[in-house]
Amino acid sequence: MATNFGFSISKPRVIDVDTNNLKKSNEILAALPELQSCIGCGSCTASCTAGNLTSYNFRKVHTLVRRGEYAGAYEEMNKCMLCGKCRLLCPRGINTRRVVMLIKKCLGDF
Amino acid sequence: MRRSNWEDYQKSIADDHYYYGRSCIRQNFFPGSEKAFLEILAKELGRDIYDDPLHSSCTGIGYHSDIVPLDTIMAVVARQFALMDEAGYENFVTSCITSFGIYTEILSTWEEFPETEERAAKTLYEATGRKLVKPKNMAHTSDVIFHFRKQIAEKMCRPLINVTTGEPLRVVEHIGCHYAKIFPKKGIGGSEFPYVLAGMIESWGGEVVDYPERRHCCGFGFRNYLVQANRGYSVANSQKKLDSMAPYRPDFIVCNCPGCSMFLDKWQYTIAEMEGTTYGEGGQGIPVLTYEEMAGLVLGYDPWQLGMQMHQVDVEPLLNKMGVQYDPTTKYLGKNGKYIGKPAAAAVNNCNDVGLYEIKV
Amino acid sequence: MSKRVVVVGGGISGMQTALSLKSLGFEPLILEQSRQLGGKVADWHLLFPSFTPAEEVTVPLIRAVRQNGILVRLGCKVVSIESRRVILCSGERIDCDAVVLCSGSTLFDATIKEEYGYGIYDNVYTSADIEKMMNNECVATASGAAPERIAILHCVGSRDEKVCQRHCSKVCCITGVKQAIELKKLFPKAEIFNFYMDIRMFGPGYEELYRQAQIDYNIHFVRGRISEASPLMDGRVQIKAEDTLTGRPLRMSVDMLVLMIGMRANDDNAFLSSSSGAELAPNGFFKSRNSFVDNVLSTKDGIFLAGTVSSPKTIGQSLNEATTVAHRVAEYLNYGN
Amino acid sequence: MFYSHFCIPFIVGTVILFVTILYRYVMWIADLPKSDKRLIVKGLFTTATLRSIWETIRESLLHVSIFKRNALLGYMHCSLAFGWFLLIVVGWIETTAYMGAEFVPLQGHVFFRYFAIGIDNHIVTFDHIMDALLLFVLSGVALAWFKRLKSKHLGMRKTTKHTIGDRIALSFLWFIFPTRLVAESITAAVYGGGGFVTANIGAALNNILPASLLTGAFEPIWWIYSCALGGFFIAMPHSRYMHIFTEVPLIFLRNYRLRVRQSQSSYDNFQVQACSRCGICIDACQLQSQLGHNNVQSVYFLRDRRANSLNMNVASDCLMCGRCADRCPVGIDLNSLRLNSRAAMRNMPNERRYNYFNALDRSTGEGKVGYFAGCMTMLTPHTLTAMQTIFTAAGEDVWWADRDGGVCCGRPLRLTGETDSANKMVQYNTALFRKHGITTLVTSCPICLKTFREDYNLEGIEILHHSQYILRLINSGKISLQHSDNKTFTYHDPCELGRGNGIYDEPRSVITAIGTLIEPKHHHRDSLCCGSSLANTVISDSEQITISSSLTLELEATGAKTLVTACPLCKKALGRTTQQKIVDLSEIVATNLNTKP
Repeated sequence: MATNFGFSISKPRVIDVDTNNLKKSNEILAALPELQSCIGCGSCTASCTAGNLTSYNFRKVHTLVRRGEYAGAYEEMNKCMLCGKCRLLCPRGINTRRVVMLIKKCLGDF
Repeated sequence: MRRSNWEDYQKSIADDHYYYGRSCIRQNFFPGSEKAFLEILAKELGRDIYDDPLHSSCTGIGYHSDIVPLDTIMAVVARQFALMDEAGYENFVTSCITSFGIYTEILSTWEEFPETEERAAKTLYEATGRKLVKPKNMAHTSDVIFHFRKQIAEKMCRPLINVTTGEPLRVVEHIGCHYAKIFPKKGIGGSEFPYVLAGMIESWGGEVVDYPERRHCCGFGFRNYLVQANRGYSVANSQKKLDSMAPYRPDFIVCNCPGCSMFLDKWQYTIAEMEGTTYGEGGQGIPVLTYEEMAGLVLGYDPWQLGMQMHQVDVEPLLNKMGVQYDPTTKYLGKNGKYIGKPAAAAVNNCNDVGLYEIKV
Repeated sequence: MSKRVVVVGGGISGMQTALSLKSLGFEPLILEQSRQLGGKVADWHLLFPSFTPAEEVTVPLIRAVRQNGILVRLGCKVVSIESRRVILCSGERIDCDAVVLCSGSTLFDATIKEEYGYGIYDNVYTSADIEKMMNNECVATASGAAPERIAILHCVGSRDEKVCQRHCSKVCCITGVKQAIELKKLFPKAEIFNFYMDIRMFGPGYEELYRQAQIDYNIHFVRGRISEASPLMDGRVQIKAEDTLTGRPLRMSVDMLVLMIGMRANDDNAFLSSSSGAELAPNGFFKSRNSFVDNVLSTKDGIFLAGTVSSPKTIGQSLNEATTVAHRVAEYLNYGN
Repeated sequence: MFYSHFCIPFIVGTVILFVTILYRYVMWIADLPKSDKRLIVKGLFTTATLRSIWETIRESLLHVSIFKRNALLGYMHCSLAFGWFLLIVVGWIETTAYMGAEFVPLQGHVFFRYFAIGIDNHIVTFDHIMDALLLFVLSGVALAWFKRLKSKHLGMRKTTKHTIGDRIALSFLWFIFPTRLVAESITAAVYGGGGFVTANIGAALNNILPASLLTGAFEPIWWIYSCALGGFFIAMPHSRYMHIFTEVPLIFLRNYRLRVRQSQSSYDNFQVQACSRCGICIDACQLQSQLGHNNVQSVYFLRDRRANSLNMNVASDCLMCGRCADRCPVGIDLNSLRLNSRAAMRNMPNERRYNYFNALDRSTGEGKVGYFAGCMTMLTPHTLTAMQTIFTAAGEDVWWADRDGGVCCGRPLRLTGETDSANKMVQYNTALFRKHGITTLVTSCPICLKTFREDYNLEGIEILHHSQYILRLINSGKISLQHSDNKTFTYHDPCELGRGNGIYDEPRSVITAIGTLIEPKHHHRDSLCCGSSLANTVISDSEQITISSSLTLELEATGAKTLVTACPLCKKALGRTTQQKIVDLSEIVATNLNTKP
């Protein structure tokens, strides 16, 4: 088995909502329903202190988490310095720092 | 499924006098199919079809792989059309979906941008002294079979029915992307619900299986297959389709594109070898047929004459279901009775292990 | 004798136009091609953003039309409009002093977007279907079960070059939000996903409703247009889209797929335009003389426009135009000539 | 002679109380970190001990701090604590006066009236004094009852809620003094004697009730009194009344310079248990007054922490504005305790985090003065340009640490409890400051300032808030400002700058150098929080606005033309709720600079 043909079969990039386990995502949304109101404007990411230094994209990561894509989300959230600039800019008034902490909590930390 | 909407997409298909354009992939991997097509048309249906030894590859693979420039391929296509005219035909039928896409694309380009047609005609004349005459009718060979599906049904001796259960065979149809996804109006049934193969299956007693990834590409993708590093992406596409159709337990897959037939067939072997996944009943793979092979079987042709021994996935389980009489000992014998060699044993060509095919030269 | 104004169409715009004309002393005549008054609003269940029952709009208007003795002719299809004359399909000619076109628009035929499988797969519905189901109190999947996951697709037949509907139908975004909330109320356990290209919440209370849908009803909004729907063995529908905000393709199976169909121009507009000389806009709707002070005037004198005949509009906007058009007709008939 | 069976409950209670408390204190002290123990030993024979004694009298007995805040509440606490203390002391003197040097067991002092029945040479003065003291204490009990019913009349919007331990102890406590009054009165009725209160009540009882009843009630009422005392003593260590004793060692330890640490330590026990639940912190809390959040204030935080039932929500729902800590009569280090609670819940050591700091240096410019704008200042670019103008006017060479984006100071993470992560930022920034050889570090952000001062080891680098720095430039003549009385300003003290860093006067001096300063209703140590504090991760956006609005109303009510603050976060928060011009201190300086000749 596993003959080597000099390439490997690509894994799908699709977000499969059917097979993703949405339990943690639902927990996060239940704890902070306002997260659903994100309109993807990107203010948070544009202003992000960590995003200025790395590829960290808060908007994208929390959106993926909401879809049940948890892989790597915890590690990404650990790049955040919780400085709170994003919260000052969010046009939907989302408590972004709480989002970071919730995701860290549900996906690994404390 | 209520598929009546295919009727919105009708196209005119010439009734007789065809100029035949062969397919690079089909004639190499499924040579029996092209032969069967010519036979069905000439002998069964009594139509005039001309198989011109002068015509060449359309160079579509090169074009889609960014090797052949647009002007070059236009000149090549112009030459095919000139040959057709010289042979006295005006209905062009092509065996290859890539070619079909190329011809429709170029004809459409010439229509939208007449200066490109002028340029192609000029190049053709300067290079070969030939004169460009565009075909009156352009069709894919599957369109032609679709056109005659009822006549074929009348002559049918083996409908697409499981002889043991009496149930219709469950058939997955796969349409080549370039058949209707580029110009939906140029394909029977359009791009979303193409009817060209489904029509044949329904006319011949089978049941079409719709499944979620029906529209998905087989993964050939030209560049994606040709470059080894990208090949995993190519396989992944076939895998996605196979994974999606597997729960529907199809008896076989039928394609109108030679590339798709090849990849859906051969990638089953690759997936089995690389990941150990096999599809179909008992993990014997899902046989992949060309529509010519399907028509040939329906008309009672010998499977080995149809070239079905060239498949990666063994077709015997399907032949058994259909009640096709075949001689296992002649599977790997060529036209002149000479042993043509056989594939090494693999999960998807299980019939090989039986030892029936140990041919003495 | 007071002047006769023919009002083509007996929907809410037509009725309000006739009422306003009557109060200004004219003699309006409503020509309605169907067998009843009320137009499309009559088929609707609750209206955005206040969840007001649609009959609270239609019933008082119909009653007022009757009480004011306005002439109504049902089952009358207008085939031609000439100057001061309307010709019906029966061949009958009706002379008049002015014509107000209130013939509305047509709901986009979702079967044209065949990739969504409307009319092919059982569990694909349009927004209009959902309203009917709501009216009949029988919202359920084709098998009669309560849906557990619903996808709502915005912009079906709007802003889509592929079906030659380049315009925005204006009301579908908020309808998508409204129906999502209604469905969530009916099926609290269902997950609801709205797939959108843009969310256009232009009206008062719309943005608030949108936020409410997100925060209070936990409706998921995914920015990305569904590219195709396919059937699953159990009759459910698998949909594919790109979650453009994450740049990843997304796939899910749903119990119901609801298509927010847009408004397109009536096919009749073509011959009504050619016979009358009132021009059409490129999208097939009647062209207003301008978008500002003369927006209820067609490009032809004596022919006026109100409601969605000139572009997609909300009920409120249509009714406002109906009131306005009566005054412009009065101006025209009293001083214009 | 000083024994009767009814004394048993009291004796048992007393023994249990002292054993329990002694055991606890010994354990807590034994568990103290070594460095803390050394501090105690070092401090023991210094004036700190004397200061502690004086403070104990002032605070633990007289409750001077509460008196200052609220006289009635102060009187309540004072009457109970000091009154009881005097009862014990005077009672002891009384016994001594009767018995001389003879040993009298504890119950002999406490129940002296009982045992004094047979004693000759009655000293009436003591009876009167003791009655007066009892009355004093009873007035406190009455106030306490009254406070339960109507806390508003004691100047408090809210009063504290009780735990079960509290309820039991409280019930006993409320019984103690009334039963003592009744017991002594009945004793007076049956056996005569008593002071001006008990004697009169005794006489009255004699008139109303039959003598047999009084005689029969005599022994039981002393039992009840003893039981109340014993019960209270047993319940006390498990109730909030543990504070009565704990406040005393806390005062000593604090004066020996013990401090609450980043992570929890044994010293926290003294802090946590010293809370008397007076509820003053509730009144100070804007989350209570503006948002109606109950159950999260310091008193409840300490209650939950004491009971080991603290949850993340209570720990997190605090602005850490410091208004409660500033008012706390016991001087409990509330913010630090809350921080180390959060750290206990959230801190996650993870070496791989923030490895993107490696070799990062986006700083620009060169100079001995380093300017660290802070993340938030990036959102108030007027402050940045104003600082640039000021630096240029003063002719200072400045090294800009983070103009093109830098690493956060770490305070926000520390505020949420992620101490280890915060320390990564401390290490990074410290190394950066050292690398560029600055000697002065100026920041516009009080949040950064706080952590630079408290958590960074920046020896050799002077750390200044820009208000301090600007004042220096003015005083040294490096810049001069145009003054006009017509320019009116009001100033909002940012929490982290004022209560957090004790900087009140410098910003005001800068403002008065430009124009007239009108103070808002709450100012200096009493100033309000803007509501956007990074310390709170619970309240919503609209709640932040509610808090901010109440503050801007006060600022606008001053009638000043310009609202000034000295924190980018406060500026952002206030800007949301005011139509008036809100500026950073640096901006008014930059716009009012005298151009140099």
